[in-house]
Amino acid sequence: QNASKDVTIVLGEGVDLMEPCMSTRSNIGRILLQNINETLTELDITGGKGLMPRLAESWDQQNDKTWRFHLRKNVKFSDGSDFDAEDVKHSIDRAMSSKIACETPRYFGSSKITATVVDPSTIDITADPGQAILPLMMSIVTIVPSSTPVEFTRNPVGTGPYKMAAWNVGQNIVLQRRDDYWGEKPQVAKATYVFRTDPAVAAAMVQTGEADIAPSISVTDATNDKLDHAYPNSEVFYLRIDQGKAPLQDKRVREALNLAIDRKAFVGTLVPAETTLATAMVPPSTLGFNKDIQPWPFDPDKAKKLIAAAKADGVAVDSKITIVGRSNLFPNVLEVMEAIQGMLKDVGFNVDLQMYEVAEFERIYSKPYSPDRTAQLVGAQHDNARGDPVFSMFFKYHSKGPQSGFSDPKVDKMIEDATGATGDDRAKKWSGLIAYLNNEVVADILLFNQVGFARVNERVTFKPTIATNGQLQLSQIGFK
Amino acid sequence: MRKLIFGRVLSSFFSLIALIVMVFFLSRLTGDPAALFLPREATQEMLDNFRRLHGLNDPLIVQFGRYLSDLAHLDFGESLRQARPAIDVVLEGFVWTFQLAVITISLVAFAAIVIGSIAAFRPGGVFDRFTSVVSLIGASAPDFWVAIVAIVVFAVNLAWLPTSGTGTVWHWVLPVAVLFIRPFGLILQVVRGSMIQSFGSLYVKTARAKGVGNLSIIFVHTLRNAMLPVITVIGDQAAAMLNGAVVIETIFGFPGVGKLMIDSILQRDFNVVLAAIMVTALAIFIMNILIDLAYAILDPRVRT
Amino acid sequence: MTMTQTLEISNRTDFKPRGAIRTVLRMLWRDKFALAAAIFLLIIIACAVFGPMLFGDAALSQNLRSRNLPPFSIKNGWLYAMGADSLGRPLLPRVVAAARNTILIAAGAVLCSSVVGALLGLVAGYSSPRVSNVIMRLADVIMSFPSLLLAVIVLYMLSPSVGNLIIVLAITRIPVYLRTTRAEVLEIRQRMFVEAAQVMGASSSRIVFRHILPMVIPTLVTIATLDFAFVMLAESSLSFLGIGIQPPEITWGLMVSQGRQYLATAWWLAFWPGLAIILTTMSLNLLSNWMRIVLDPAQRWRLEIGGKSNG
Amino acid sequence: MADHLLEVRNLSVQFHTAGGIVKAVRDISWHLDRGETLAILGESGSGKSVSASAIMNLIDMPPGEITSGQILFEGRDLLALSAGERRLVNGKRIAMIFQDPLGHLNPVYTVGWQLVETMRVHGSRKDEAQRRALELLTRVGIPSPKDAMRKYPHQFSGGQRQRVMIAMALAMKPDIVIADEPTTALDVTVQAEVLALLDELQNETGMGLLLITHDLGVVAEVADRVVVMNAGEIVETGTPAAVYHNPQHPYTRKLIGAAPGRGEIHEPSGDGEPLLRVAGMTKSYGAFQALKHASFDLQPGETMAVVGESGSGKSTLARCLLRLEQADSGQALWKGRDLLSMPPKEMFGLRRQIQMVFQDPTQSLNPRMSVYDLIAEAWMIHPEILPKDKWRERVNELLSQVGLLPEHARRYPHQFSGGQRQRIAIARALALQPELIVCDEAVSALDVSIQAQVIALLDKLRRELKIAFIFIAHDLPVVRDFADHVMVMKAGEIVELGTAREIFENPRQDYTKRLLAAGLDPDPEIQRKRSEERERLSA
Ligand SMILES: Nc1ncnc2c1ncn2[C@@H]1O[C@H](COP(=O)(O)OP(=O)(O)OP(=O)(O)O)[C@@H](O)[C@H]1O
Ligand SMILES: Nc1ncnc2c1ncn2[C@@H]1O[C@H](COP(=O)(O)OP(=O)(O)OP(=O)(O)O)[C@@H](O)[C@H]1O
Ligand SMILES: [Mg+2]
Ligand SMILES: [Mg+2]
Repeated sequence: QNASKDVTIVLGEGVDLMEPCMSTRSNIGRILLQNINETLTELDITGGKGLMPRLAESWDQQNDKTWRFHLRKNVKFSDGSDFDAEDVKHSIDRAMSSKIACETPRYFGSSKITATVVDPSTIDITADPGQAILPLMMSIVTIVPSSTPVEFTRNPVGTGPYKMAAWNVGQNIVLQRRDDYWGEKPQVAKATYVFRTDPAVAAAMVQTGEADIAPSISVTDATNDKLDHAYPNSEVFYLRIDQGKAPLQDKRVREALNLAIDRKAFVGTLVPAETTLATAMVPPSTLGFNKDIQPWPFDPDKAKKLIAAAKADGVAVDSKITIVGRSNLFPNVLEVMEAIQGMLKDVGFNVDLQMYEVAEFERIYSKPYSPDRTAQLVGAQHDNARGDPVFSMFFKYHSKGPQSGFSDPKVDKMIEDATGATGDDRAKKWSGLIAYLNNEVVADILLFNQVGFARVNERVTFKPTIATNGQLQLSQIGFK
Repeated sequence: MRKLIFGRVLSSFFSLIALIVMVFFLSRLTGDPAALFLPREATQEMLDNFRRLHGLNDPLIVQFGRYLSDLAHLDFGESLRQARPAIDVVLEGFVWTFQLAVITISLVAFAAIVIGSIAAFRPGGVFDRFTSVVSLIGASAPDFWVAIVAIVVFAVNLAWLPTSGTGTVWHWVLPVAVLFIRPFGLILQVVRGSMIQSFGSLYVKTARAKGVGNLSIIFVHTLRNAMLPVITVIGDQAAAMLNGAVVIETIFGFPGVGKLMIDSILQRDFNVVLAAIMVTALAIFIMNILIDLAYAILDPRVRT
Repeated sequence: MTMTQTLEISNRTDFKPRGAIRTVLRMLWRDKFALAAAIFLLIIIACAVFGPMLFGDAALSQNLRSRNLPPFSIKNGWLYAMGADSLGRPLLPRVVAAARNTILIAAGAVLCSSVVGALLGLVAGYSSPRVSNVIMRLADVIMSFPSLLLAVIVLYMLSPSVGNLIIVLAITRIPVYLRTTRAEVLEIRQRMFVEAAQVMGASSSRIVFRHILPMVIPTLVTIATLDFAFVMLAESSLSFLGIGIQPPEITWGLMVSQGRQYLATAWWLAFWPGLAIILTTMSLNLLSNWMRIVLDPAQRWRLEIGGKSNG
Repeated sequence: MADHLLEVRNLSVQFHTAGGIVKAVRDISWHLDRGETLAILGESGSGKSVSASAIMNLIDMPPGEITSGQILFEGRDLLALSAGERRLVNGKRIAMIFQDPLGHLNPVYTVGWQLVETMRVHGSRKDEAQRRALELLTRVGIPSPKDAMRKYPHQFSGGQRQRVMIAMALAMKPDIVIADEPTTALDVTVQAEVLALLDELQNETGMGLLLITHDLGVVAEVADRVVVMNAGEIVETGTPAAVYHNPQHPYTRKLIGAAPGRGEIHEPSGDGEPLLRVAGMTKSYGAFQALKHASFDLQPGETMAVVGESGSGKSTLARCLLRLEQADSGQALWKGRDLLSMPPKEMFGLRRQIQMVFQDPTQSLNPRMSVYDLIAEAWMIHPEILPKDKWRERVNELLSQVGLLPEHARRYPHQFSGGQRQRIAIARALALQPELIVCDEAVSALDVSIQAQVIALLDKLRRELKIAFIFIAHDLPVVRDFADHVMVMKAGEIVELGTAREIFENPRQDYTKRLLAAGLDPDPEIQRKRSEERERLSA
């Protein structure tokens, strides 16, 4: 065995489960997705190739609701069993089952998904009501053998190029390359995953050669140009404006808030230089991203004028506004929040800052909102690497969306329309929505398209991409 | 003596029950695990489903009854996050924590007692001032700071030791060393103070009149008299370590129970929290019983 | 009647100690370390009282241009002598202004826990075995109750505030004081002077407070001084839960933890507040060691006879 | 330079205190030869113990300071020795018996361990040391020595502890034994045994004995020469006979004149309602019965002396009466109410009326309180006794009544001599104006002149204020002077109880007779005759 074909990857977050149907969680997905368990389709976000086949060789739409998938043949699971349509059906049923609490159902919203086996290499998948992007959705459903019980597993079996060789809880997880993989044989023979919460330590481990890849280190530790690579991590950082409380119902006030923040000043100081300014809830690589929208300029004078105007109209611009933040959201979230607070204060807002741990933060972030809250700006990150805004817009902007800060029938309608549309029409509708939200509603204070840093040892080649947050395909790692 | 131990075990059992009751009900006041386990975008259906699966819909008292009856069968319940028995999860971590605590506290106790006693022999002397200052700087320096500097110096720059993780003996050196510092400073000061007081006693004069050497006066005659507060503080520090050395565990990637407990609390994985508390509480109770026995062994006048 | 009149007492005056304060000051003067410590603490207290008033605004003035400005340069004015933090706020005024919250919280928590712990410990050590048992088992429970869980519970049941922060920090530290006090009481109560006091008709509280407590206090103070450091650092780790201090309010602990990620690039962010914590702890400890000597008549000569060191 | 075994030349010792410098020993010189017994006699607080400590290098320096002098042991100056050399001398060549045994024994080690350690330090083998320790304990008359080896100091009586100290000092058969009041807590029979033991060893090994004592009888019995100290200075030296019969210095004259046992024997004032009626009081420690069915009555203003063998339960009796120890059974009716079963609250109310002076004065004084605080505490607890503005005055008065100076009020207990501490304890008991004072060896550490002064004071209080006393003592002459009734105890039992006259003139029990016969007379002539008589009888 050639030791130099082994890699060690140091991750920032431990895993508690290795459940294939939970691979949408980034900590699980990074180890499991496409390494152990594969999906029918796969989205190429960076290469621009769009949706690509994986376990399905091709697919076509039967009708509004049903899609037919033609499956790859001669594929074996790591336990030796053959892959066929029954496995796909079981995987879908299992993921949607109410006997376990998989994450998958949430992507399908209210649609009911059923799979019908046509023959061992063909399967029909039906969504009711219909899903315009069903093949894309299939890129999140991991395929497990039909023998997998309907309960959470800690020992995943899949068709991927690797199988799980060992899991020493708290210490490491080891993946071993399979010889009977259907596809191209990746270079990495064995991958050991270790977990270090402290990014500084993770960075140090790559530096000392104890590890080869640290996919997410903090910007302050990214001090070595040779080893460190920045990549957009698909997170958008924004402040939700709570339109339920004075003075935030007033559009002028919301504009003033946006104008008061010197976004550019952050870049290269508190956030990495590679950061871009956000103009939508979704990253630029998403379908229908509206490139015409410019970030809000920094114009404190105009902000002050708007406030004065609002005040003259009797808007309670002096009432307290609380910025709610989440501790450890990203490395220096506290400073960023303080800086924002400072800028808002400078134009005359009365702002407080309150940081919370996850649980309390989530309670505030999602509905139902407490009726006796003060006006709030909730700082949150939203991650959509799935290529389509549908995974974001309903939740953040629909009046029934659990994290939306306002209610606008027009917006509701636009979201519903776009969700049902396909092709270019779909892209156009999303674009329209994004523009409307930014220009007319002034729904939130969009700030940054975040970037992450990976430290990669010089002996391996690996290029982190926007997908690296949620998956890390070992096949993309090479050796020098 | 046997009666004493029996009584202590019995009353400790009641404390354990009280602890369980308290933790069970209080922790459930702190929010809903479903909201944390499931993604933000989860549908109401998913939430309901999750609650049903984990019996979170029943009235608290019913849940508690179920918990107790399971507990009677030594079933500590399942971990929400890890989908396996909570007690397994906890014991895995506890083994590490226990080793770390025992090793560190033994070293600390030994070093602090020896150095503190010698320092107390000449209060205000050079040795005393030096050890005090050094240990106090260590004890009041932020531990993560010490840990990271230690990694940078000893693992990255000098490459003497691995940065973190487990595996070899060398992996233990930095965590133990960093963990050592704070209790060392505290116990050193307590030893020192207690010893100074004891050196003033008349029996020290007797020992000197007998021709007993300084070392023996310090470590045999005086130390035992000064030990009561010392072992109490050692016990306190040991208890803190048994509860988990969180900073050490997070920084050094050490799979102990401290980080597990914190994560479980933040994620509302109640079964793991309860199991972890029970295991550590048991260890702490046993340790406290040993400490109380140690009082009686160290000082015959306390045996009543 | 025979009288022992022959002993020479060089200055025999009336009984009243010549001005208690002057005696104490003289004893402080004799221990230069303690003197330095006392002066340092006075400065810290002054910072705590006047700091926010004088430097409150400077401490908050952000300026991303002078972000992470290194220390020891007064090009930007003497406020920047310690450098600036990641938002370009000058560290010197920040350290000074942070003294108030830091001292408030640390002193509050340490005082609460030590007073409550010592009282319970005295009761546990001196009262009937049954009461003692109840108290000790209570201590066991607190000892094994994770402080984070307590913090989360407090956060959920009460609103976030400095007071609650103090409560959380104090509760978790009670067992040390309690157990230490009890351990010492168990031994001291066996001494004959306690019996002598009993014979005089001294009430339990008098025995406990006048005879036993003074013997225990030095140990408690020693622990408390080090707890001070512990609390100052622990406080910041609870801030992340949302309890207690929230920016732009500052404490040294918070500054240290904010500076954590800049350890490699801008060490001064964590260094100065860390130094403040270390120096404060050390001063407290030096002072408590000095006090231990002052309170012990058999040791007091060390401070009463000038010049000579012990030998 | 004559080669004396030990020679002290021009020794001066002083202490620094907050109140100024205390010159404890001033320019004293004496010597001790092989096989010789030198007695140092002197006023309480005159520097006897300090000079002994100086020889053993036990003075804390600072605050103590040896300002001048030499201490020559076999011609070498002990003060110039290095620490290592000292250690070889201490314990092995020169051993010391301390005045206050409770504090001087390590409370957390067994007596056996401490004895063995003495020998182990100087190189004995363990089993050898153990065997010898047992032998020594037997020699000093500790009952069931095997068990005693495993007991801790607090489980012994005052006298027993003192004997343990003696055993410890004799362990290495040193060349010199410095015995600081070695028999203060021993009854006369045991005292005689101990003195005999010392004598024997002296004959055996030629050891020199430096005996610090205030008991003229002991001096007469064993001393070859006497040094009399007063206020840190030597005022007189000579043979016992010469000093006794022909004292030069006024202090010596006063001392000899004050020797107790020559006054009138008290007659009890007659019957009446008893102040205290003890019936069937019993106390055991484990299987050991320390007190068996003690019963007696006590009238107001009366003194009940308790004499008896060391370890016979005298202190236990006192401690049970004061509820410091819970008696197993029996009654103690105080003005008709039972002290033993009284609820603690009621006991509180009575505390003031019954006071105690403890056997080990050092341990009974809180080391953190000044003398003023120690005494004034009585009034802090019972403010009704004295208004606050009178406290200072009254403290001064009490101090001078027990022979101390007002300026002593500012000092702390460790700055006093053994006898001075005992007097502080007495002053403290008096401060409360109780109706009964239990004195456990309250005057045993005082030189006879001060003893006489204190006894006179107590007697006056008894007459004027009708204070009753339970007076535990082994010093029969003092008992004879002070007691109305005498109670003789042996092995936990009251073997004889009667008026002073009955006991002293007409003892019924053999034990009592032996006790009286073992008494030592201060006159060396008479004492010599007595011991010759005794030897003849036993031969
Ligand atoms: N540490 C000290 N500080 C101040 N004065 C002291 C100290 N130790 C002893 N003295 C004083 O020195 C004097 C001599 O004390 P010492 O103990 O030698 O007396 P003593 O002759 O043994 O008396 P006694 O018969 O009462 O034991 C006493 O007046 C005492 O108050
Ligand atoms: N705490 C204890 N544990 C066991 N035995 C004890 C304890 N205290 C005293 N004794 C024993 O009880 C007996 C009586 O002790 P006590 O102190 O009453 O004697 P005493 O008559 O005062 O003697 P002395 O004159 O020597 O002081 C002694 O034999 C002693 O060994
Ligand atoms: Mg003396
Ligand atoms: Mg006695």
